[in-house]
Amino acid sequence: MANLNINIGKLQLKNPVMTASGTFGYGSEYSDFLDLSRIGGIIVKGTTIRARQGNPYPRMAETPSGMLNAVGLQNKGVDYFINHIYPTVKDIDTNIIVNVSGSTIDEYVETAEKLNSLENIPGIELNISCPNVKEGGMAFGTSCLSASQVVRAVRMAYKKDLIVKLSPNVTDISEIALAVEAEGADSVSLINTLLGMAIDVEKRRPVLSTITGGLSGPAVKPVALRMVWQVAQAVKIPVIGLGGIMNASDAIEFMLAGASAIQIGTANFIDPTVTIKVIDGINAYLDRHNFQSVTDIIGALEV
Amino acid sequence: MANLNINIGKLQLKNPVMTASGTFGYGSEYSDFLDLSRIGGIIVKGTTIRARQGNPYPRMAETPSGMLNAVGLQNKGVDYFINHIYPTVKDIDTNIIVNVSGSTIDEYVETAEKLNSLENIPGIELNISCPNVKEGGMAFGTSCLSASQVVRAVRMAYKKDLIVKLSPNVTDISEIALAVEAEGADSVSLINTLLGMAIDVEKRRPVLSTITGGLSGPAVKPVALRMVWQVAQAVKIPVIGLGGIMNASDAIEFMLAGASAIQIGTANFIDPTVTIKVIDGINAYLDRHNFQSVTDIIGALEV
Amino acid sequence: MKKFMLDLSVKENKILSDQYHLLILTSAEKLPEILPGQFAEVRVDGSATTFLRRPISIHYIDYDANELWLLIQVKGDGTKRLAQMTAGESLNLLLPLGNNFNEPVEKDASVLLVGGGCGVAPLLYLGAHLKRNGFKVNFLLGARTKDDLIELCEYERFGNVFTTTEDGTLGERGFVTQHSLLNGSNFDYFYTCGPTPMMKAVARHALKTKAICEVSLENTMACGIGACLCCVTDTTEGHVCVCTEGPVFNITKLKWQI
Amino acid sequence: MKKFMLDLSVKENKILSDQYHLLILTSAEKLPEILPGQFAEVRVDGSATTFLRRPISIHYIDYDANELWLLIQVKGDGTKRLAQMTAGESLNLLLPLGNNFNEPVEKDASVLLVGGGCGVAPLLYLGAHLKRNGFKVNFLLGARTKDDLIELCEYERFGNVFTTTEDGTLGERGFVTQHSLLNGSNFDYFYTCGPTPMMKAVARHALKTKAICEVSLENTMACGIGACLCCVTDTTEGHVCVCTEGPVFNITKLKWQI
Ligand SMILES: Cc1cc2nc3c(=O)[nH]c(=O)nc-3n(C[C@H](O)[C@H](O)[C@H](O)COP(=O)(O)OP(=O)(O)OC[C@H]3O[C@@H](n4cnc5c(N)ncnc54)[C@H](O)[C@@H]3O)c2cc1C
Ligand SMILES: Cc1cc2nc3c(=O)[nH]c(=O)nc-3n(C[C@H](O)[C@H](O)[C@H](O)COP(=O)(O)OP(=O)(O)OC[C@H]3O[C@@H](n4cnc5c(N)ncnc54)[C@H](O)[C@@H]3O)c2cc1C
Ligand SMILES: Cc1cc2nc3c(=O)[nH]c(=O)nc-3n(C[C@H](O)[C@H](O)[C@H](O)COP(=O)(O)O)c2cc1C
Ligand SMILES: Cc1cc2nc3c(=O)[nH]c(=O)nc-3n(C[C@H](O)[C@H](O)[C@H](O)COP(=O)(O)O)c2cc1C
Ligand code: FES
Ligand code: FES
Repeated sequence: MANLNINIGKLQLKNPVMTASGTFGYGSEYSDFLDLSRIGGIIVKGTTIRARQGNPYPRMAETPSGMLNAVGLQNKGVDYFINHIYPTVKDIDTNIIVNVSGSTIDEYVETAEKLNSLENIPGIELNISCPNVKEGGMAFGTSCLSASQVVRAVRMAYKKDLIVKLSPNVTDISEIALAVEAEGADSVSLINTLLGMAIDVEKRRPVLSTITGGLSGPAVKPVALRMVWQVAQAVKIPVIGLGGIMNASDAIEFMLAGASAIQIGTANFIDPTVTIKVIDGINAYLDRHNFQSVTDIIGALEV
Repeated sequence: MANLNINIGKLQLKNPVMTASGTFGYGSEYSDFLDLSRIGGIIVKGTTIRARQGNPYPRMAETPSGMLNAVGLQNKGVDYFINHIYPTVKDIDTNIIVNVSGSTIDEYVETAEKLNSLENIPGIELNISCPNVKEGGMAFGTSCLSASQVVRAVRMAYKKDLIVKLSPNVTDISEIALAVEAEGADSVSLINTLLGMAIDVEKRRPVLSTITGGLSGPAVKPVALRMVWQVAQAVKIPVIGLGGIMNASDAIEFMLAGASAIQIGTANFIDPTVTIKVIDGINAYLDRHNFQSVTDIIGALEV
Repeated sequence: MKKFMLDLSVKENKILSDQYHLLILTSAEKLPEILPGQFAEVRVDGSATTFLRRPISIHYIDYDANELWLLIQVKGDGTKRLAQMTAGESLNLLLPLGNNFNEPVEKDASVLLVGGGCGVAPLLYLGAHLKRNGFKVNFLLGARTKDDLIELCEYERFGNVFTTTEDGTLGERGFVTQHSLLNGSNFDYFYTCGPTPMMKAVARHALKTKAICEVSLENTMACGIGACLCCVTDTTEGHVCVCTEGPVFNITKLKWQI
Repeated sequence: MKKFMLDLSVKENKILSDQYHLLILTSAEKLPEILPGQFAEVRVDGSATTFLRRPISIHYIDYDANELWLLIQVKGDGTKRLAQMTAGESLNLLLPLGNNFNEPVEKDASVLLVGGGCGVAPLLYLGAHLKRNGFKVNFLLGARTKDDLIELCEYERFGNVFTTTEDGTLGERGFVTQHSLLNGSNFDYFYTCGPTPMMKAVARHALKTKAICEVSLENTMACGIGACLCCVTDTTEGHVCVCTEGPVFNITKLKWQI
C-alpha cells in the first residue's frame, strides 16, 4: 500500500483522484454507488452569483468516444448553494471544491467572496473556460489579459485555495497558465471541454440547441495529456490534469506527464464507481513498480 | 442520380470526395481496392523541396476513436515526385493535388514553382499546419502574420489552384482563414491534426519518438465540424472539410456546415474502399431527400 | 429509492418482430424493488460506436421468477447490439432510476394506458401494477402496422386491449387518439408513452375531458442520475431533469403547447 | 501481388493455451495465393477500444481445405476480441500484405527456423513451403514455459522440432540461442521471428557463423499497405516501410546494433 497523499497548493488530498465539475453533481447523486469519503476531492457543479436556467434542450450529443454538452451552467446560484447544499455536503470527509463561473469579473468576485467564509470549502475552482455560455465563460480563458484580470480580482477577494481551470481552445495554453500563475493561482486544472459540434443530417439541424457545445470523454485525452505536459513544463504551481480519463492507466499517464492530481468527468456516467477503481488502480501500479508514494510518479516521464 | 459535380476555386471535381494528404499515399497503394478515377480528388503526400527522412520510429499511437501520428513529412522531395511519381499518376482521371510543406517561406515557394509547370496537377494544398516537424510546419498556421506571409509568397509563384490547409491548434481559426483568403488562397481546407500525446505507463515513456504527434480520426470530428462551420461563416472562398469522416453521414454533416467538398484520411486505413462508399452514400442521401445537386446541401444547415 | 449497479444475465432474447426484441434478464440475487415508469441505464459493451449508457424502461418485472424484462426497439448501434445479446451474456445496469407513474387516488377510477411504438415499454408493468392494486385497466396500443403490435397477449393478462394501426392491418385504422373508445367512454386517468405528437394528442384529449394525464418522456440522457443536467425539460418550475424528476410528468407541469 | 479485402468466416477457434488461439478461417471462394512471411490486416469489430486494424501473420494456408490459419496471442483488447470469435462469425481482412521470406538458393542448404512467443506464427507456413520445395527443415521454438509451446505436432509435419523453455519444463532450459543444436551443427540459413532481443541474438549467431539471416519485424502499423509511413524501420537505405518492404528483412539491411 503506497502513500497516496498529495498536497496541491493549500489543499491536502488523501489521494490524487477528484471528480470534475458538472459531471458528479454535488456528490450525493453518486452516494448509492460508492463511499464518497474515499475520493480525494469533489468539484461540485458550476456555480454563479445568481440562479441560471442554462440552455434549452437538447443539451447533449454522443460522439465517437465522447460527448458534447451544452448545459450552460444551470444552477440555483451561490446563495442557494450556501443555504441548501452546503449543509448537506460539508461533513463528507473529502475536499469539497466549488467551481465558480460568471459573466463579468464582478460576478466571479462576488461569488468567490461569499464562498470564502464557508469553513468546510477549502477552495474554489475558477472556471474561465466554459464554452457553453454566451457572455464571459470561455472568453476569459482565451486571452492572457482577461485571464489575468479575473484571477487578480478573485485572488484579492478569496483567501483559500484557488484553482484556475483553463480552456483548451487556445493556441498556446502555457501562456495562459503562466499568466494566471503570476496572478497568484494556487494551481491550474486542465482541460475544460473542446468546442465542438454535431449535426443531425436527417433533420439538417444542429443536434444541440446552442449549435456548438463542449467535447469531453476519451476522444479528447490525447489533446488533454499534451496540454498537461506543456503546462507542467511551463509553470511552478501544481497542475491538475483531466480530460478523458477512463481508468487508472489514463490517470497515471497524466501524472507521469506532470499532473499532481487528476479529475474524472464523463467516465462517471459510464461507471459511477470509476473513481474508486482508479484510486485502487493507481495504488496497485505504485506497488507493482515499487514506488513508495504517488509523488514519485509526478512528472516522472522519461523523454 | 443527383449531380455530384462541384467546383472549388479553379478545380472541377466530379464529386466532393477527396482523400487527405499523408493517408492515401500517391493513390497507387489503394488501386487494388478501388477505381481511383471515381474519387473527386487525391491529395498526395506532403512534399518538400528536398528529401526528408521523417521522424524516428515509433511514429504511431492508437487512441480512443483515433490515432496519433508523427511521420514528420518523410518524402523523397519534389524533384523525385516530378521525375518518378508524376509520370505514374498523371493519367489517373481525377484531380491530383500535391500537398506542399516547408521549413522556410523560400522552401514553400520553390516547391510550388516546380509544381506549377506540371500539366496534370491542377492545384496544390499548402500545408501550414503540420504539427510533426520542428521548424516551420504548424508554426506558419498558428499566427495570422506568418500564415499571410507564406500564402502571399506562394500565391505570387503559383498560378493554379491554391488550397491552404489550416491548423486547428489555434484560438480563432476564422481569423487565420480570413488572413489567407485576403492573400489570394482559392480555398481553405481544415482541419489538419490536433496536437496530442500518448504515454506508455509501463515504460514511463512517450509512445511517439517525438513525444507529441497529430491526432486524427473520428475522435476529432466534433472539433473539425465546429471549425468548418465557423470558417464557412467567415470566408467567401470555398471550404474543404475534413477530420474524422468515416461514412457518408459524417461527410454530409461537413457539407451542411458549409464545406463544398470533403477529404477522407484515417478512415482509409480501416476501410480502403471508404471513399467509394461515401460517394455512393452522398448520392443516395441526395436522392432520398430530392436534391438535384450536391450544391444544394452546402451550408444548408438550419439554425 | 436506493440505486444499484447490477450485472444481470440474459435468460432469453425473444425476437418479437424485425424491430423489437424482448430481453429477459435474471440474477442469482433477488432483484431490487422497482416501480412502474422507472428505467435503467444499460451499458452497451461490444459496440465500437456506443459510448454512453442507454436509458431503457422497465418493461416488466416478475418477482416470482426473478425476471426483469426489457423491450428493445432497434434504432441505432446501441439498441442493435442489445438486440443481439444471447442467453448467458451479462448486462450491466444502473437501476431503478427516475420517478414513477402515480396510481389514481380513487379506487374506481377508469384508466387508459396509451402506448405507441416503443412507448408501450413501461405500460406493461404499469398495467400489471394497477391490476394488482385493484384497478380496471384498459390498454390502447397503436402502431404503424400489424407487425409492430407485439405481445398483445401479455397486455391481455392485465386488462382490455384496444389497438389501432395506421394502415388498418390490425384493430381500428388510424392514430390512437382516433380510436372509437375515446368517443364512447370517459376515462379519469390517462397514462401515455410514445412519440411526442401522440402524447400531445392524448394530453389534448385528457385536458378536454378534464382527465388526469401522465406522460413519460424520452429525452436523451448522459448520466441518468441527475448529475449532468443534460436531459432537462421545461416545466412550470423551470428546467428539471427528466432522469430524476421524470421520466413521468403530469401534463399540467409541462410547458407543452397543446 | 494483388491485394484483396475479404470477409472470411471462422470455421473453428481452437484454444491452444490461455494466451494462444488458433483461428481457422475459410471462404466460399478460393483463397488467394499468399507467400510465407506475408500478413493480413484484420478489422476488429465489436471492441469499443480497438480502432485500427491489427496486423496478423499468415500462420498457415491449406489450399486443399481452403483454410487460412491465424495464430492469435492475446495482448490487448483487439487480440482479446479476436480470440473470442466463434464459428460462423465473419472476419474482414486485407491480404496478402508485405514481402516474404526468401528460400535458399542452394537446394541442399541447411535451414533453421527460430521462433519465440507469437513470432512462431509465420514459421509454420514457411516450414511447410520449404519442405514442399525440397528443403530439410529444422524448427527451434522457444518459450517461457511448457504451456506456451503449442502445436508442436503441426511443426513436426514439416521438419525436426527442437525446443527450449526458460524454466526447463520442456526441451532444453534457457533461451533459443543457448540450445545445444547451435553448437553442434552449422546452418546456412536462419529465419527468425519473435521478441527483438531474441531475433538480435539469432542475428548475432548467424553473423558469427557467416549464415544468411532473415528476420520478420512487428512494427506497429496503421494502414499496412504503404500509405501512412508509420511503420518504418531504419535501414541502410534510410527509413523504409515494414508493411511493404518488410516485414521480412535480411539482417544486413537493418541498422541493428548486433
Ligand atoms: C427514460 C427512457 C426510457 C426509454 N425506454 C426505452 C425502452 O424501453 N426501449 C427502447 O428500445 N428504447 C427506450 N428508450 C429510447 C432509447 O434509449 C433509445 O432508442 C436509444 O438510446 C437509442 O440508442 P441507439 O444507440 O440504438 O441509437 P443512436 O444511434 O443513439 O440513435 C439512433 C437515432 O435515434 C435517435 N435517438 C436516440 N435516442 C433518442 C431519444 N432518447 N429520444 C429521441 N431520439 C433518440 C438519435 O437521434 C438517432 O437519430 C428510452 C429512452 C428514455 C430516455
Ligand atoms: C507484421 C506483423 C505480424 C504480426 N503477426 C501476429 C500474429 O500472427 N499473431 C499475433 O497474435 N500477433 C501478431 N502481431 C502482433 C499484433 O499485431 C499485436 O499484438 C496486436 O496488434 C495487439 O493488438 P491488441 O489490441 O491486442 O493490443 P493493444 O492494446 O494494441 O496493445 C497491447 C500491448 O501490446 C503492445 N503492442 C501492440 N502492438 C504491438 C506491436 N506491433 N509491436 C510491439 N508491441 C505492440 C502495445 O504497446 C501494448 O503495450 C503481428 C504484428 C505485425 C506488425
Ligand atoms: C455535462 C457536463 C457538464 C460540465 N459542467 C462543467 C461546469 O459546470 N464547470 C466546469 O468547469 N466544467 C464543466 N464540465 C467540464 C468537465 O468538468 C471536464 O473539464 C471535461 O468534461 C473534461 O473531462 P472528462 O473528459 O473527464 O469529462 C462539464 C462537462 C460535462 C460533460
Ligand atoms: C499518417 C498521417 C499522415 C499525415 N500526413 C499529412 C501530410 O503530409 N500533410 C498534411 O497536410 N496532412 C497530413 N495528415 C493529416 C491529414 O491529411 C488530415 O488532415 C487529418 O488526418 C484529419 O483527417 P482524418 O481524421 O480524416 O484523418 C496526415 C495524417 C495522418 C494520419
Ligand atoms: S441524464 Fe444526467 S441529469 Fe439527467
Ligand atoms: S503501416 Fe502504413 S505505411 Fe506501413
